[in-house]
Amino acid sequence: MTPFDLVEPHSFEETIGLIEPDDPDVRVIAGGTALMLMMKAGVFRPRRLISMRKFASSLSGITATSSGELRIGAMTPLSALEHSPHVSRHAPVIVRTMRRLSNVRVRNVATIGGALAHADPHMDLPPVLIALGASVCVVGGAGERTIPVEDLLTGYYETALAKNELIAEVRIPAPAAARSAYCKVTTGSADDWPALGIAVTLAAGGATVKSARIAVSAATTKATRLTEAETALVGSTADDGTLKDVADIAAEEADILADGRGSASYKRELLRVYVVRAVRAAMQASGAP
Amino acid sequence: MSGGARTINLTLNGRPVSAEVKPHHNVVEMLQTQFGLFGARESCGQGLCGCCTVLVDGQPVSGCLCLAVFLDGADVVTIEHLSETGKLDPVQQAFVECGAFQCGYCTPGFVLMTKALLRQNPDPDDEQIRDYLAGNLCRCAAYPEIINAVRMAARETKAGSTG
Amino acid sequence: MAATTAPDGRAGHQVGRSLHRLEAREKVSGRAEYTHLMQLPGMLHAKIFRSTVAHGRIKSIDVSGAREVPGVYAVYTSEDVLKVIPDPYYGPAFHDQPILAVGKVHYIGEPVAVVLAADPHVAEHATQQIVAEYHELPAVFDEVEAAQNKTLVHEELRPAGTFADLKHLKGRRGTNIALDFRLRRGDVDKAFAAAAQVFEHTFRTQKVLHLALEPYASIADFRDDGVTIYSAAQGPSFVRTEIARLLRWPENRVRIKVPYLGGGYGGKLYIKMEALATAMSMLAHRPVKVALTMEEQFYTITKHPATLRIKSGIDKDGRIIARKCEVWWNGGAYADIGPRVTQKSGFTASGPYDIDNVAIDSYALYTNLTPAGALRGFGIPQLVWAYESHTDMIARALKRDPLEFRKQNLLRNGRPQATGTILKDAAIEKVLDRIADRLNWKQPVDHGTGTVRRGRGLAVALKAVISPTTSVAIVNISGDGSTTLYCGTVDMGQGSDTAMAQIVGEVLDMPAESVRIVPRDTDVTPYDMGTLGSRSLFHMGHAVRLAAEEARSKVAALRRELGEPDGSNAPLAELFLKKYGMQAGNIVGTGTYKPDYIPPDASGLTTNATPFWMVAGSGVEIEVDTETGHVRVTRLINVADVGKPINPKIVETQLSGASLMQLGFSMFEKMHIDGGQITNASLADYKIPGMHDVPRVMENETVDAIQENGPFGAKGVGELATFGVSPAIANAIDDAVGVRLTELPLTPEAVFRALRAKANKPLGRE
Amino acid sequence: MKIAGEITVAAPRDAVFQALSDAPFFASCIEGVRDLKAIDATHFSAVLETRVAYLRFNFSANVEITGLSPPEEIKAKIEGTPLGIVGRLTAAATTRLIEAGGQTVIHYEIEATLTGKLGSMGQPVLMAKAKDMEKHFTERLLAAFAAGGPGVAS
Repeated sequence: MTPFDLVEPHSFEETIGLIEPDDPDVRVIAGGTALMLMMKAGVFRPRRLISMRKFASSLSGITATSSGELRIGAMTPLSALEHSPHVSRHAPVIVRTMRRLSNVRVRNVATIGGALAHADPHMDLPPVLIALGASVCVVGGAGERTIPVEDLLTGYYETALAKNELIAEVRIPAPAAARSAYCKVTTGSADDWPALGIAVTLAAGGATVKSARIAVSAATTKATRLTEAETALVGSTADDGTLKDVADIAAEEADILADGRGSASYKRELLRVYVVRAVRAAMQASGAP
Repeated sequence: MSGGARTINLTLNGRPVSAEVKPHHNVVEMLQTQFGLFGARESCGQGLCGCCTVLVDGQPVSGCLCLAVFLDGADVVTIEHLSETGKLDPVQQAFVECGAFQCGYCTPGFVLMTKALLRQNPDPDDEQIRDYLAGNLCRCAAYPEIINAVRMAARETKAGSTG
Repeated sequence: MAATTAPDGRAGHQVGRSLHRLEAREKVSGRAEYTHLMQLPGMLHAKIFRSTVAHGRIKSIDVSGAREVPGVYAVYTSEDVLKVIPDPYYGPAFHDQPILAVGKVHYIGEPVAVVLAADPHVAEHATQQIVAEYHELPAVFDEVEAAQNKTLVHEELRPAGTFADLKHLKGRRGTNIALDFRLRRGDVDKAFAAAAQVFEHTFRTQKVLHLALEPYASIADFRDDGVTIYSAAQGPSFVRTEIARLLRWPENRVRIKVPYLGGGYGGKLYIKMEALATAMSMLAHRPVKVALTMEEQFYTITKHPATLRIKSGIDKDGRIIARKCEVWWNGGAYADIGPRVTQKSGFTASGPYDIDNVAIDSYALYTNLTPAGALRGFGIPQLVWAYESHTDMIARALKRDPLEFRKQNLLRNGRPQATGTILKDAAIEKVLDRIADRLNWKQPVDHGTGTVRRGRGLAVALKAVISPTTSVAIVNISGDGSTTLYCGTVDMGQGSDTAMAQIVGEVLDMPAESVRIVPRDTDVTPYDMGTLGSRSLFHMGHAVRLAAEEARSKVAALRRELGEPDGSNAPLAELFLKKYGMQAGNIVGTGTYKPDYIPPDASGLTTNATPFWMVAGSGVEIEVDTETGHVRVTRLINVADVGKPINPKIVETQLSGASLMQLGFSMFEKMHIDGGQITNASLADYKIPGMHDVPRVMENETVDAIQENGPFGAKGVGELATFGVSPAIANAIDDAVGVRLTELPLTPEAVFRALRAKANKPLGRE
Repeated sequence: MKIAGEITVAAPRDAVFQALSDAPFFASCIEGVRDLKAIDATHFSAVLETRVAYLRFNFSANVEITGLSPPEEIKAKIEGTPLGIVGRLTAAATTRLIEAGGQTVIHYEIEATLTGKLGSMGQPVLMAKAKDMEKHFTERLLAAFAAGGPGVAS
């Protein structure tokens, strides 16, 4: 790696002040796992890194509001989500997802805010958060704003964050009887990055699907909601006929890219199959982590 | 000045130490060049193989992806600590008994991961063992023997703590 | 330590003990030494600037940008290398590979220039500042296309003449064919004409990587009177010979020291980083370390991709009466050991079957890709993939039980193999029977209904060991009776140190744990041809046995000289004390082993192709998700004939590990190549098997057998369980869902496409 | 990697050919091209700056028009070297123009090879980037013609 300067401010505000929006070679580092990969590969050679480590504790932690909304500090390591009773109670799909998300060491270091800002389309958490209707609370030079996760992610490694904006918190709304599932589909080894990720959150009234959120990732350049497929599902009982339509619509709707993990046509077939499996898994989700 | 060295203080294998590190140095480099500890070693360089595993404040971390400066104030344990008394740790002993390695390059990582797993979950089932160790790779593929070793270590650790 | 001696002073049998690896303690405590981790005082780090074109003339290399980087010690290109090594080409079969590219580059990733610096970060940064210009030439990547010689990789081929088994290689011009091996037995054309049915299939294998977790590394410390090279090398003796040749020095001025290897699998054979490190140390007058990154391993050496066409004629009784095999081996830009892969695997390309008429044509080809070499099987896994898939396809087409069809045609001891060499001590049928028993073959399979279908498959294989090769060992008993073994076999995880110690212990009646193995150092350890091809236990095992036996006779002579009564069991230390009046002296035994071998004639025939036959097979049970093509291997059975195992526990781990490595090569490992560029050169994108990929049920078995001419009835193990895995799985997929895959790897997409093609709904290529 | 597609422009073929064979106009349709210099009638050099989030890649590129068959076909060869990282981008592009009832259909096919570090690890993201650039190119081209043709637009 090329040498760089490192500054370690003591507050969020100080950090934002240190960002130089016109200099892309100055960058904020949170857990650092993703950024280290870029630096080691030599594709990113920063002049200066601004570490958030010194005040990480003030920005980490998981709380649940009385209504059941989860509020997760941006610097919370993924492993904390994995072991949190709040997450286990209000968003057990996250705990289930964690088991096969990267590995223990990365989960110990990578933060939820850093992971979202990295915006790698292969990551498992973004589609799950989109399906859960999560949003991020962003702080920057222009003040505070809230962005739904589905709007935060704009492309491969690209986000809607302004250069001097940082994610401060992730909010996951109250579940309201929602059922969720995430399917990670690998085509290489079991611990490979997914060729396809698909997350589903449903609210059912009796046997009828009241609302649905479906998000696809990995096969697309960003984690993306499949709104047409959602519409097809809502109001149905998720019967075989409906699910076949949902599968076809999802396969049509998603903008799928080929890569080393599969051709676009194959990944489209995977999506067709797994959107059904994910909906069925969500219908049966017990709420256990 | 850009990239200048700085002094960090940490607890390394139970002893307070300080180290001169530059911001771009990772933990593996620091351990090797400043402390002569070679048990954590860089292989894939991407946090995927686990050869560089160290325990930071009790939690396993990929040393190749962690900047050394971030260890300022941390409690760090490397593989060398486990047999510092001259006696193998029960996890190490179980790896020997089960023949849970061939070339040995990945072994320190697997041993430290097992150590962390058993601290968190003293009685893991096979699926929990696999999940926890799925991020460590062994090209000699001694995986079946490693699972046996973790089971044995769990038994021995429990026996050791209760009796 | 569990080492014990009985009250009568006897240690008892050491051979057959499931002893823990002798170096186990060092490895679990992180203290075992590996070259990649070694440091010498004053050492410089070398970082390599690599070619970005697949084939081209070098127009210019501008290193000024790199030289300006603060902290850079020097930047060198082949111009500098030529000043110290005028003929800088090396290779075990052909002297074709330059230390740094001279005039031309032949593949993307080929070393072109080197930056030296005390700080590896500085050296790495500086390599990025080098700019080379090339005049691009047409490149060829496919082995079958290369055989047409329309695009030539090298203008001239220069054979090395180093190895006894490769003396026949010839210098050539105007061809990409480094070697063509030809075998003709009987009259295939006539037999095909007479056959009731003829089957022909073509198979392909992909480019895969050794991916040792310790990447390639060498450190050279060059002085005027000699050079010491620390290296992760599987063949220190060859490295010494080759470096001495490059330097035009006698061998005794070249010293190769080899610590433990963090995996080898055939990759760390011959010259890898040693010549480059030596040249750099010569130029810099400092010790120089060349330690690659994981990514750089993809630009160093790989397994051979191959295209295999195989044709069989069957008579009305179901006997295979003719077989014709054509194999094209994609050797990449430099031959490395490709010619040996081509020839030695050529011997058994027709499989473990008794076929009177055989024709084999095997071609080693140059292409503009990363060079290919030995990888756990010397080409055999590729061949078995083809012939055991082909055999299964014929059985199914004939509506014969695949097991029965194999048994009808199996080669049995006492019968001539394709080369004409009589099969001996090869438990092919026993291996096959044990796999079938374990699979409960007589019971029909429940293929299942719905979207998950089950199937089973098996495969069995035969390999001739590389021959003729030589091993030398020294056993040294010290004045206190403690014993040291000097042998050049490199322990890279296969447990050879432990097995050799057991052989010494067996002969000298001492606990194996008490035998010290001297670390590999060519100043100390005698010649060995190399740790490769499952040859060590047999060849070095014999050399060690002979050395220990010589020491034992010398001990017996000493007893007689000292007037000890017959059958005396006085401890060795007492003998030395009696002889020298103090704890002093040595008894040294040496052993040299080289088996007989008769080179093949012009028709590829010989009555002595190999000192022993290697036999193994695999059986699998699988599940196929018919909606996605995912295949799950639920049970993997490996059965092998290892003769009489020296260390049963280590043998089992070798079988298990080899089969899991091959499972990766079978199911998903593949180097993706675009325009000659490897596009997945990292562990993030090139996946190897992990914990979750291990089949839930794994069984490993060695059949009751003995290798009559082996040391204590034993023979080699390391490669065995790679042989049958790929075809067993493809055969099981056919069994489960009725589709046949002829190309590796067996990815979910490949299975899915085959299922869709079978259903007449082919999937688009988009 | 292969990139292929087609763009339909509401303009006669001659005008489209004229525009596409005008290097400054062509370059203006590609995001991130600067410092275009004509070396001679068929050789050009330029700097291409590509951004992916906070990552920047600068290529010094040479373009050679290897075939010009008015008004049907333009062939070009592109060679680029990334700055500060070892690598090489080579591409052969073929553009064919087909008349379709007063409109012109532009068929393009680019066979590109990216070698070195970016080629070994960055293909998926750069492939996604190429798709973006393709979209961007189409937009600019169509916008130029919608505004009355390249000459008017500038």
